[in-house]
Amino acid sequence: MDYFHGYAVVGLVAVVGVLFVTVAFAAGRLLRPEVPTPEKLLTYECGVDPVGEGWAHTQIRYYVYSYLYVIFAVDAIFLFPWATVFAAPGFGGATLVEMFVFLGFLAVGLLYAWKKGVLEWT
Amino acid sequence: MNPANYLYLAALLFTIGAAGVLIRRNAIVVFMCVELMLNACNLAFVTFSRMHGNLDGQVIAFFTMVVAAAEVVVGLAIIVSIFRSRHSASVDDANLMKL
Amino acid sequence: MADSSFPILTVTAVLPAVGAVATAAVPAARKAAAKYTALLFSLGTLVLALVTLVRFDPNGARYQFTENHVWVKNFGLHYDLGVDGIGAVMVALTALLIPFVMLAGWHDADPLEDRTGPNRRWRPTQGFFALILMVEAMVVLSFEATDVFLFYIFFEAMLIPMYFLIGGFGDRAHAAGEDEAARQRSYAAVKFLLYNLAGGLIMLAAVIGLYAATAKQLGTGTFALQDILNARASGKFDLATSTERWLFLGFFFAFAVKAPLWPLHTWLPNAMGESTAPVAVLITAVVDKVGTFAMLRFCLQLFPDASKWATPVILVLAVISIIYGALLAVGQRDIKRLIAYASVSHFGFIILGIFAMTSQGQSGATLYMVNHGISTAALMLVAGFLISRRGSRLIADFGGVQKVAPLLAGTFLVGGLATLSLPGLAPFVSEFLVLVGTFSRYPALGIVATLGIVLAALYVLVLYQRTMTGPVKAGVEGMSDLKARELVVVAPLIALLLFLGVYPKPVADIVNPSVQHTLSDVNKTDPKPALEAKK
Amino acid sequence: MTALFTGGGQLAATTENLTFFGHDVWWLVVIKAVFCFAFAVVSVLFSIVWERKVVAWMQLRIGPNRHGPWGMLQSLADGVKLMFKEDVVVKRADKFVFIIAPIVATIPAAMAFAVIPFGPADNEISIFGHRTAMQLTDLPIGMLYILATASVGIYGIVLAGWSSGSTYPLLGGLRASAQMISYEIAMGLSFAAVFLYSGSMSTSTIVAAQHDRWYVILLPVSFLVYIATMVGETNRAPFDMPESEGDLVGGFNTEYSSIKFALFMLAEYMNMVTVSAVATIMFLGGWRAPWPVSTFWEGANHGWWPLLWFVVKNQLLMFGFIWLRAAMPRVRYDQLMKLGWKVLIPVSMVWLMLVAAVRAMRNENYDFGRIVLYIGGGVLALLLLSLLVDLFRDREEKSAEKGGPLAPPERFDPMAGGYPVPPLPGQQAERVPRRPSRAQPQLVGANGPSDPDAAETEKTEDGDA
Amino acid sequence: MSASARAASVHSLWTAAPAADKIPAPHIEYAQLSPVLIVFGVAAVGVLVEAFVPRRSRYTAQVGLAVVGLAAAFAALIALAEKGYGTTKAHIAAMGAVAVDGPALFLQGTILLVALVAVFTFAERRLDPMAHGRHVDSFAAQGSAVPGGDQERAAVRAGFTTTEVFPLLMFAVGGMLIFPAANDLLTLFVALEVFSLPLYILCALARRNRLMSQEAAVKYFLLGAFSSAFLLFGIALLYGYAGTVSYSGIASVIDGTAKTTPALASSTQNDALLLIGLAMVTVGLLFKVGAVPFHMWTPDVYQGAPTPVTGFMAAATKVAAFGALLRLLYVVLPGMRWDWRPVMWGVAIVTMVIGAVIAVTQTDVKRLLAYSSIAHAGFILAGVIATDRNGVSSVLFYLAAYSFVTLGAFAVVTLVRDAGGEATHLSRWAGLGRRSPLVAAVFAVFLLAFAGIPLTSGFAGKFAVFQAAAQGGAMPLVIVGVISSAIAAFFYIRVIVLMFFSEPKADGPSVAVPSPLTSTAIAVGVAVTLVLGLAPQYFLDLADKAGVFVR
Repeated sequence: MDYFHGYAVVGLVAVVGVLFVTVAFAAGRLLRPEVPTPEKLLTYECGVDPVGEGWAHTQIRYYVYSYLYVIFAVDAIFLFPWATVFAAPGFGGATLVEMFVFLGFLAVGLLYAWKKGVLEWT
Repeated sequence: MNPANYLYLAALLFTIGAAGVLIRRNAIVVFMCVELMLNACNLAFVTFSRMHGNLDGQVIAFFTMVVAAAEVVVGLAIIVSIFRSRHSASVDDANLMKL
Repeated sequence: MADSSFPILTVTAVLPAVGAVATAAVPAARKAAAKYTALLFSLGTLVLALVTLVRFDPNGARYQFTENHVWVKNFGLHYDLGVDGIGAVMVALTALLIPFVMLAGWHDADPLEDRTGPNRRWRPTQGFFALILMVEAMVVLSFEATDVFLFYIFFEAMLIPMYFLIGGFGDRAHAAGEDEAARQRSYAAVKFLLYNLAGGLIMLAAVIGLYAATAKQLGTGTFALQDILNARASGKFDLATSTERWLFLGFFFAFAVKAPLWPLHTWLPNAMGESTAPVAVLITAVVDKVGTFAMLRFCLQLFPDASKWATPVILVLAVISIIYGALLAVGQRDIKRLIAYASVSHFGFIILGIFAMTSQGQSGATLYMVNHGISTAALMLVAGFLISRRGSRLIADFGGVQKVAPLLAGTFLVGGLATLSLPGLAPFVSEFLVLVGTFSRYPALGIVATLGIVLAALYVLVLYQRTMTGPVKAGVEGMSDLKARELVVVAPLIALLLFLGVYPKPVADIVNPSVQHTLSDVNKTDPKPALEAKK
Repeated sequence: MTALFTGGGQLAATTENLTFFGHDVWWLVVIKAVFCFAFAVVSVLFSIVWERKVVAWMQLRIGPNRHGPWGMLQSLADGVKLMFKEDVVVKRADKFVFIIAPIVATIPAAMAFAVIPFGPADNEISIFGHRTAMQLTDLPIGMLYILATASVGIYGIVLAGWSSGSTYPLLGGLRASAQMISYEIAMGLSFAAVFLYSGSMSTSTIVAAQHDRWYVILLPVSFLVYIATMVGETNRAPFDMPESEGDLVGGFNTEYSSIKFALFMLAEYMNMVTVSAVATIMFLGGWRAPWPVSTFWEGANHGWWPLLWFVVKNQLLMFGFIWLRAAMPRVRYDQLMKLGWKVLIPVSMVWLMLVAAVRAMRNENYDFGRIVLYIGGGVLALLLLSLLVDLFRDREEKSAEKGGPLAPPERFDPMAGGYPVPPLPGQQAERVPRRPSRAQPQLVGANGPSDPDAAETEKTEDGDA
Repeated sequence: MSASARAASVHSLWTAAPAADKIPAPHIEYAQLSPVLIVFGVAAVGVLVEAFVPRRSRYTAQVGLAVVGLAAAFAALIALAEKGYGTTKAHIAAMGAVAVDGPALFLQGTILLVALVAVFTFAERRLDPMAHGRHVDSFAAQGSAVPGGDQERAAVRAGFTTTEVFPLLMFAVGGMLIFPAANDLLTLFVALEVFSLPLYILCALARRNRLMSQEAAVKYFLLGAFSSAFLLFGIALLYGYAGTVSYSGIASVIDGTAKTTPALASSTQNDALLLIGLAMVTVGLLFKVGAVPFHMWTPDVYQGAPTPVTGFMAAATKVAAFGALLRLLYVVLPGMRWDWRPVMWGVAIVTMVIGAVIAVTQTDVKRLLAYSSIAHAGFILAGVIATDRNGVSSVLFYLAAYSFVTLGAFAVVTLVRDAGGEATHLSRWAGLGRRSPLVAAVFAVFLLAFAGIPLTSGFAGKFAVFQAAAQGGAMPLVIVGVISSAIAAFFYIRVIVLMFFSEPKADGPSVAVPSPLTSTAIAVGVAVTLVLGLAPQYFLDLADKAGVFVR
């Protein structure tokens, strides 16, 4: 079978999706009214005029969590292939222990973050 | 589908990234350009691995992703810290040590 | 002599080094103790050197008291010591001069400022004497080394203490004030260092080249002079002409800088001018001799053909520096610089003698090294006393000294006469030999060189006449005559000058065989008298 | 190294046999693709009504009952209504991203269905005389593909929040991203446990591997973790902070209206369907008939029947969603993060190690491996529950003991922040010093200054006077 | 790529393989990797200590842990060497990922010792004035706090210290241990990042001049990431050329001794892949080495980073990077010698000259040392170019000698302080020799060693590499090197002049009295300088024995 076939089919679904969206947008454009007023075009802040930047209320926490995520997400890169082939004959305790060591490192990282209070929201 | 095309794309991306590093002034953007370069490398790796029919390239791509991730964490941490202390991420403002 | 298992050469070299450490270790407050320690060690060294000289057998093996150990195998570096006649004499000269230098500079390094304040731990006296001893150790080692690399190491290492001596200690009174003096001092020191360092590093390149060559031809690279000479004698080692010439140039450049040969001499006047008289003596009478000595021992022996190839140029340069030095000496207004230029001219003579490639020339040159050492020492030290009394180095500031300080004037005169090599004083013999040696092969150059003597007479006598005779200048009256310490310094030197002047044989006997050896290395023989040469 | 990796080369696809995919004729493929998309959309339309109905019943209301029988066309009507709404793009918005965001959110949500097996991977059914499988296609890395599309969907939300150039959407977007990334880790770990047993990432193979026992029995903890994470991933109650109308008006879609808003709704429900489908495939045996049925009825797993089982399971999970929404209050964001990072991730990590260990033992032919697995599983399940319980308790006591930011200051400041405020619980309003009533002036004289209390009163009086 | 090849590759790529075949489980010789493993283990434990040990006892725990760990790793290393892994039993371990051979062991030993000394300088707490009654080290109280902000003040008041530096150091050391031993390009790259990332962070942690140090970190990071991207792309191209990333594999493909597959036949047709890839990889390594024209980061980073970190970086990074460079050039590319040697010649010459010349104009001690380190990189490159066993051993020796001198020099720099922390501007050093002759003398010794004055380790090393270069037929290189070291000597001497021959300023800096820690570091530096200068024989033999790469 062709290497690309599976993905071609997937692409087909995407195409269908695109079609759907376009149709929807087209229909909407045809049907909906267009009466813009300055008030409408204001961003919504509970009725009062918006003040300041949108970034006003963001904190550094989000960065920290994203850092953590990046580290933990990539472990999947190694975890999934390992998990897939692990059951196959030939892989004994050694690979198991090695993967445990790997997870152990991640766990150490998590513990450190935990103890440092990074995981405490607020 | 000729794999060489992917190589051309990789080279192009890499060049764009390098150019960006050299001409952009915002540390974050520069850093994104670096990431672009790394991903260009990944593309090249995977393509080559397909051309040679062994998996080394793909595995290396994995490792590259991990390294890139670690780099992102460290780099963003540093950049954010300097941004907080001087409210600017422009590499031109970092000039305390020009003599 | 080789029979004695006692490593006298090593001890001779190590003793001053130990002395240096000991001196440096003396607490800051105990200046006198430091001085005496240093003096003691230098005297001990002198004794050892004399023993070496006495027990040296002129008709014995070429190198005696040899010690051979491998130091760093991978570099082909051996700890090979050994002295031929020339070496023995030079070691003796060094060991002889150091005590006088110390005595002369007895108070030069006494700290001015009180011992409180931030500079509490600054201990110039200890430093001064320790450094002098350090220099002595290095110089002695480089006279004794029979391994090219070993020699190079000490040849280079010598610079550091020398540099500190020049830059760290200067005349008390300076026309332009203390800061200016310091500035000029460090300028002179840096100039000294850079010239010699550049020379040395060029030599390093040559040394490495030599190693590569030996490694290529002998399998294992070596620096042992003896091995190389034997290898060449047995034909196993034969440098390509171009290589040999490059290497020769590399070596000679370093030595020419050290023994200031025109046009590489310019550091000498600064160095001698800015440093105190004893240090100046150290430079010109001791350290620079290493350069000329190394020409004899290494340039000629390692690269005979290249030496012959280069001889004409070198001779011309030598003559130029004779005349040039003398001329500038005539023009000087500063006593020390005058003596410096005089030395430049004298070194011209020495190099002339060495490269004349005749036995008279070379033994003359060797003698010249000794005599010049002694005479310059005498003159310079006395000049030093003079200057420290008047607080100025300008000839114009002196006049009629002989009326107020006859003794000082007298010794100054003797030193000066020695410098212009008056018959009856030591330098005359050597200079005569050099000229004879030169005439027998290069008459023209000989004639030109003779002009040097005339000029020498000129600058010495003019100097004496301006400073010592005539009406007593303001500032000179009330100048005290030589003190006991100073007499102790000067008298022996003058005695030595007289003695060697009338009876140079003992030194000549020791030197001549070695000179013959050297010549045979260069496989040159003294030219036959003209008549037979025609046939 | 080369040796190792090429060795791994044969490993890249272990046991799955996907050769029968991709042999369909083109129009069949097209039909299937359209079906996948249609399935997604239809089940969305259905489940919206379904949700509103169920919630209504749970709240003793009737719910939508106007459009169509039992109001079954309600959501369709909503869609049409949204079509007619004006589409506002606010001034501060970044136009391009603002428009692209809902599309980015929608299409990937639909794409996930490409690899969902509705039936066994055999030529089971016949369409217009062509026998084919009830699955569009399958990839050796099918699950990764699903994860990938899901995370691409997140971009839609984040971009929507960012491009609106307004505070609430931005906060919503940030919360959404933070929450989704936090829960994705645990999700991945629970997947890994499944892969350990299936030995493959292809959806069809995973289902096929559950022929004798569903993984929900084998891997209960993973199942629980996945259920938790899937709710978090889809921003559904009780984890619907990103669009909590309580504090952020509408969350990331505050500024959206008309068709774009409709697309977001569509995407959200599609995601629900997708994650339910994934749960079905990974833990509930996919298209397989449930246990009692499968015992006595052979044909249950053949023909068109699997589609039925699949849809049923799927909708049951959807019901779970709805139930959660109706039953549970919205958790605080810190609790949400805490659950994700301090409970789900550690638990699933430990669980994964346990499973791997047992698996290894089984490879070494230890027969008690399974027992260990059951025991460990039970233990861990309990552990998880207990953690969930005290998760909400220790928060309070912590804030109580070491006076966290929530603890009220000891002194009560009646004008805190410049406005008159009532005392918080645990605070004591100070007694406003008053002049004692004139009725008892002699009292002061009577017990005189000896009475400290009285003295106190006097002092305060003097202080005031 | 022929159809059959494609089919084959496709098959191996992702179609089903018979499940029956036995999988070659990776087999790793843990015993032979023990030094690295110990270091990483200790690093992880350090993180745990950071998490669980109460604040007041962290410092002690961390320092003890680091010292013990490094010592243990070194012991393990010695054990390996004793077993003959350096010479007779040298081989490739861990599925071809890591080489256990002479150069690797030698360099790893050097790195470990350097790190041990560096730990001492990291742990120094007597130099800074006590903050709120507590001794503080030279690292920021709290790296995340905004400089000068309330948070930082609070952290200082609370006496926080960033004891994370020790685990970070250990991680960096671990990466450096792998770097010179890496035997395939992937390991090379990973190791590079593993030791770079902690360094980036360490650079940003200075207690004084935090803005400067953050800048240094950003510059270092951006440029470092840039260069490692180049390295990676180079690796990709080499892989594309050879179809493998293992050194020996690539080498055999270059020699043409590898068995040719159709893919290989097509990819080896054009050398562009090979040459460009080689160039890019070399660029990446030269950047770490700090060779011109990839040296721009050096002065800024050296100046901005906390001085102990600078010392560690300057010493250990060079060792590791040169080790990797050597292995790459000697194991992978001997067949390419005639292609890379001319380039290396150019780089070496430019590096020596520019490093020396620019250094003359510097007015800050740390920048001065930075440029001098650039110049030294040039000298070492001269030895690298020799491409024979002599070259390897000479470079090894030079690295060992140089690293300790550098460490000691920077340790001395930490001592000279005034109100604003370290007084690194040269003018402040005027007359130091009068105030505290000992410190000045020690620094002078280091400078002389840098300048390569005989009887110091610098001379021995310089002689070794130049001799190797000369024997390799690179005499011009030697001459350039000699000249530029003359230039370099000038500015070293200038500092000495400043210290000894100029009157001390009234408001001059004071020399802090260090704790035994820094004293030890400096003493070790002096000792190594003199020992390697006076009696280098043993170490030369060691380096010579170690001078063979396993392939």
